[in-house]
Amino acid sequence: MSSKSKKNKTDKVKKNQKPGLRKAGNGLSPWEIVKISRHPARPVFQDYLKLIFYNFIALHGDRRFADDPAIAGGFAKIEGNKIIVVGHYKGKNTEENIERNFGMAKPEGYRKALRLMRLAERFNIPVVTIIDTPGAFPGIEAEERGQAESIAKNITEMAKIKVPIVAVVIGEGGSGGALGIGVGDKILMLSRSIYSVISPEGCASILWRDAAYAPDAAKALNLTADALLKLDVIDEIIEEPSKGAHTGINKTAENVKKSIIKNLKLLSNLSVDELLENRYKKYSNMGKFADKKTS
Amino acid sequence: MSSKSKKNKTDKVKKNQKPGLRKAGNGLSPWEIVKISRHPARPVFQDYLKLIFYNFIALHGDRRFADDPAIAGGFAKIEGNKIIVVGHYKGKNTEENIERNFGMAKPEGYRKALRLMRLAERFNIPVVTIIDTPGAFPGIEAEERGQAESIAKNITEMAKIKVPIVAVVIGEGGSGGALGIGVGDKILMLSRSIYSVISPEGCASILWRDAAYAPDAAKALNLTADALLKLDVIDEIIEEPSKGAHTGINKTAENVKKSIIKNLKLLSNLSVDELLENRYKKYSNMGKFADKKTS
Amino acid sequence: MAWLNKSDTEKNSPRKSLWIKCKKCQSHIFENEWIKHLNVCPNCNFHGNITSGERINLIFDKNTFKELNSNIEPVDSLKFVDLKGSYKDKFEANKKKSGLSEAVITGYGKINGIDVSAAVMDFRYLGGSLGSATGEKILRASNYSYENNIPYIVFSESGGARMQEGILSLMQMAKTCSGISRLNKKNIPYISVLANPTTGGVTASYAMMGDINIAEPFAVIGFAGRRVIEQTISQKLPDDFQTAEYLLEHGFVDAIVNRKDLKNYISNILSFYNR
Amino acid sequence: MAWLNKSDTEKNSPRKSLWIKCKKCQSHIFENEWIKHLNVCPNCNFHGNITSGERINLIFDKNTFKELNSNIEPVDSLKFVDLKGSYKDKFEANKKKSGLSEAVITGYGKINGIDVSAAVMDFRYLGGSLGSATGEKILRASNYSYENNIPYIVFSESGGARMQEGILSLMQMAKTCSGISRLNKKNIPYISVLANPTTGGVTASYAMMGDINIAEPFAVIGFAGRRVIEQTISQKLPDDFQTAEYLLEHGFVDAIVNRKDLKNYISNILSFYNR
Ligand SMILES: [Zn+2]
Ligand SMILES: [Zn+2]
Repeated sequence: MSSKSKKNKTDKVKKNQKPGLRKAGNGLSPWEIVKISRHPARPVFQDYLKLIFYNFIALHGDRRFADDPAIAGGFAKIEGNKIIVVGHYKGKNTEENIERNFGMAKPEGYRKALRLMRLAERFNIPVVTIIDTPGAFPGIEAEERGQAESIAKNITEMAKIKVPIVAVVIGEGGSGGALGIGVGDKILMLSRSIYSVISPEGCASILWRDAAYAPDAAKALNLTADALLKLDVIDEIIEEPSKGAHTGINKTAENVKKSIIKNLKLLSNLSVDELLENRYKKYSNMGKFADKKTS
Repeated sequence: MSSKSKKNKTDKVKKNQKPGLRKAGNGLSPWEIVKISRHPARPVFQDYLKLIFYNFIALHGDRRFADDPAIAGGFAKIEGNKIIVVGHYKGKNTEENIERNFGMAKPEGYRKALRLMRLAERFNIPVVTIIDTPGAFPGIEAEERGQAESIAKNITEMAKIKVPIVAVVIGEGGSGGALGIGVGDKILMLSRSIYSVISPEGCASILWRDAAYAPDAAKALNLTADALLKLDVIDEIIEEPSKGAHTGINKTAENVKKSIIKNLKLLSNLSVDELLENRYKKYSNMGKFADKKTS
Repeated sequence: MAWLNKSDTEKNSPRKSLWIKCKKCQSHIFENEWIKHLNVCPNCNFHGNITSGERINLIFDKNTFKELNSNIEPVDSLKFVDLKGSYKDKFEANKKKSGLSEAVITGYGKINGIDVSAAVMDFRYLGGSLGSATGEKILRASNYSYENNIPYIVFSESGGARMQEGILSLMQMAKTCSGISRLNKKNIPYISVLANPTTGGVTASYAMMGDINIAEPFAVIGFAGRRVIEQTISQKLPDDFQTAEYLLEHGFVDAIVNRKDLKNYISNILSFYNR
Repeated sequence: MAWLNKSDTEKNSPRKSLWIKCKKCQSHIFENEWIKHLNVCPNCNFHGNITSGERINLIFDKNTFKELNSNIEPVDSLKFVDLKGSYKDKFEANKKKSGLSEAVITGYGKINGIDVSAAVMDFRYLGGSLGSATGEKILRASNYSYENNIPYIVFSESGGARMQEGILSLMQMAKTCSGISRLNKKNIPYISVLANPTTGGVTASYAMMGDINIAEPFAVIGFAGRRVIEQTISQKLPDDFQTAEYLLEHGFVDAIVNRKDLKNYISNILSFYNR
């Protein structure tokens, strides 16, 4: 079932998405895409909250320690569909960014996200997550309150959430901080967004011993949407203008909306058992390795 | 089923426990019993850990914030039975008491307790809780990390734990701080222990406007084991020496052990559905009220 | 509106006065103005107590609320007597004064057309304290949700457990939560609304267990009493300690909602329930 | 024992030396003494790395451990090249040097007579990093537990996700945790043992998800790297930051257990499993 739908997806991609996919890589280096994904004018979660979601009811708190402003979420509607939406919340300017910690969540943020996803289960409505973070916050208080535990817990629990989960990478998909709300049935990505195990700068400073090699690292890491689609990590690329979503916000938002709706519809046909079985199969198939016995 | 077993229990109590029950109240005022329940030499959880439990493996932490030394717990055996034991951990002297916060738990203590009870579910072994606390810790950090939430959560979740829970009040059963680990299928109480909605001093200072009226409040509150048995709040009184457990520690521990074993056996005959249904019925029957329509 | 005199105005202000003194900003508000604003201070937005009847009128569609279990009343099972007399005398006097037979009204009704079961606490009756009859009514109300598969809402306004019932009042925490536990298992939404004050055993049981917790502005919400904590730490607590705003910051309530917006806020949330 | 030279002794100490310098207390320990103490410093109890083979010998009953899926090996699917060359060259060199084909050995065996499935990480191979083949083996090992209803144990010793596999290494966090999630649903116990170091994506996935988390003394366990955090806060971190002892205090590990006691500790816990 999973492999069949995977095949369907791949076919569809080949038919419909290839041009966009090619355009995505066309003329832009991975490093240029990194820069677009971080562009200060790039639309962030609250832009989409205005443009494609409505009736948003923000819910707060992890019921344990705090309400983390770096992650927002609550009930919302999208084209008539009732959902829970949860996402990283970058600011639109320096002041907001400081308040929102640049979208870098602490454990309480991940725990709030999980609470809201369980609320979606209670209300029997799907979850849409919006990913846009440089990474989980690397600070003392985050470590001491269990940054690792909170991400691990979310990844483990998201595998069991009994409603559809659609994750959309709209900007920076920064490592574990992104994955902490990123275990979905469908992973969608804007064509100028990135998703990576480590920032290009971080990778460069370790493997090249100099952060200035970030462009090389960006290339090596395969962090662009088209690279990730080829690796079977994401399910669909959402078109945005060649120079970035900020040069065509409304059109981009419309594309994001269409893609979310399309995928919610696909998932709504599944029983809970099929949904969870497919989700398990999706993640159990992640990665490329050699089987020396059979090869 | 529940009412039948309740009847059986009451019959048994009438037959076997009445003498002890009478002795418990005999010659001692509630206030004297309060003082015995708090006697500095009174055996505490760690004494029972030595005397009746063995193979104790202490487990730590709430996986969220801290390990609260005011609550201890882990795997243990009692007369061949594998269990998870969780209890308030008073110190044996001032130094230990300061370290253990006098057995006054913070939210992380209740959350650890809940984690361990869920572990009992995973391992399919019963839970024994040992209650001995002046109350939940009334401090800023406890409030700010959700003392109320942590107790409420435990009470709610204990109603669902799919293994038998036996709670034993060995000293002070202090209000919500006791109840936070006290929602059991069977509630046992040492004859010189207390269990109360508020400390006699607290009650006196509110209703008598003077804490010196604590002895009056102690009487009014019906906080002794024999009063609580009559109110159908506890299931069994465990005998201890008239002057208190500290005057006969080994014998008291032996009685506690026997009572725990007896009740674990009773509960082990139930299916999970029966167990949870009985537990629900037990708590749904708590309290005395008038039904003006029917009376 | 005699109760206003006790709960929301200075006790020593003469009854004949048509002015209400706001507990928070100390402004004197003309009584009509105060009532027109749903007992909310027009100056500082402090939300004063409202009666269960007023709350029901405010939240439920006209003539849809049907009370259940009004026949459940307290008994003085401990024959509790303190300095001021017996518990029995006290609750009978409270009944006379407030016209209520318990600190909670329970029943079912419609909120913008959505069926719910609800419990509405009333601070006038023994400070909204949780006794056996209170707990029984609250459990029955959650069971009504359970049996009819409709959402459950509790409006809390309570000083906590009712001491005069001793341990029986403490056990109501477990009793009411065993009802919430059943709703959880059946995935029936439960919304808890916390008004000023919600403290002690009520906060440490059903009031904090909402799938969604909503607080009214400036409501005091906490477990241990302010004085008890100040004794423990031997210092004064900050002003905002245990307020709705403090709880929002610390992650325990989802939203702070003005009374006038509460009905639509709740029905908006319930409109997302998809079963 | 060539690997000791790399991972537990100063790199610039000459190989011919029979002395091991303890990373923690800097004592020079005679190599035989060090090995006799299971690579634990007899002076300060610092627990150095041990190989997966040594770990297996230490934990499993003699000749009971049977390796599975040793045929799963990495591929350089990204054709990743950094300053020092290709990923392919790197893992092939690591294989040659360590004799391992991945950073984890998986299989099943008996611990004091109790059947378990296990994954044992090995720091020698690419710093115990989590790549696709690592993740595949770890998932298969948890599935072996799932299918045979026996407890699952992972011994972690890892620098985190394997950058050279890019996003695929990140996805191994979700992959391995999807296995843990299935064990949870079936109520099969999972014990995680965290040795020095366990960091990054390994900590933020299966290593932190044990029903019981056990750490070795002084093990460094954390998510973000020490240097990254120091850059963020522009100050030095305390010495005990991200140690096993720190994690115990903050509630993330159940116990710190000396290597010599680990086998019995684990089998004691498993003896409580009652299904
Ligand atoms: Zn005012
Ligand atoms: Zn040393």
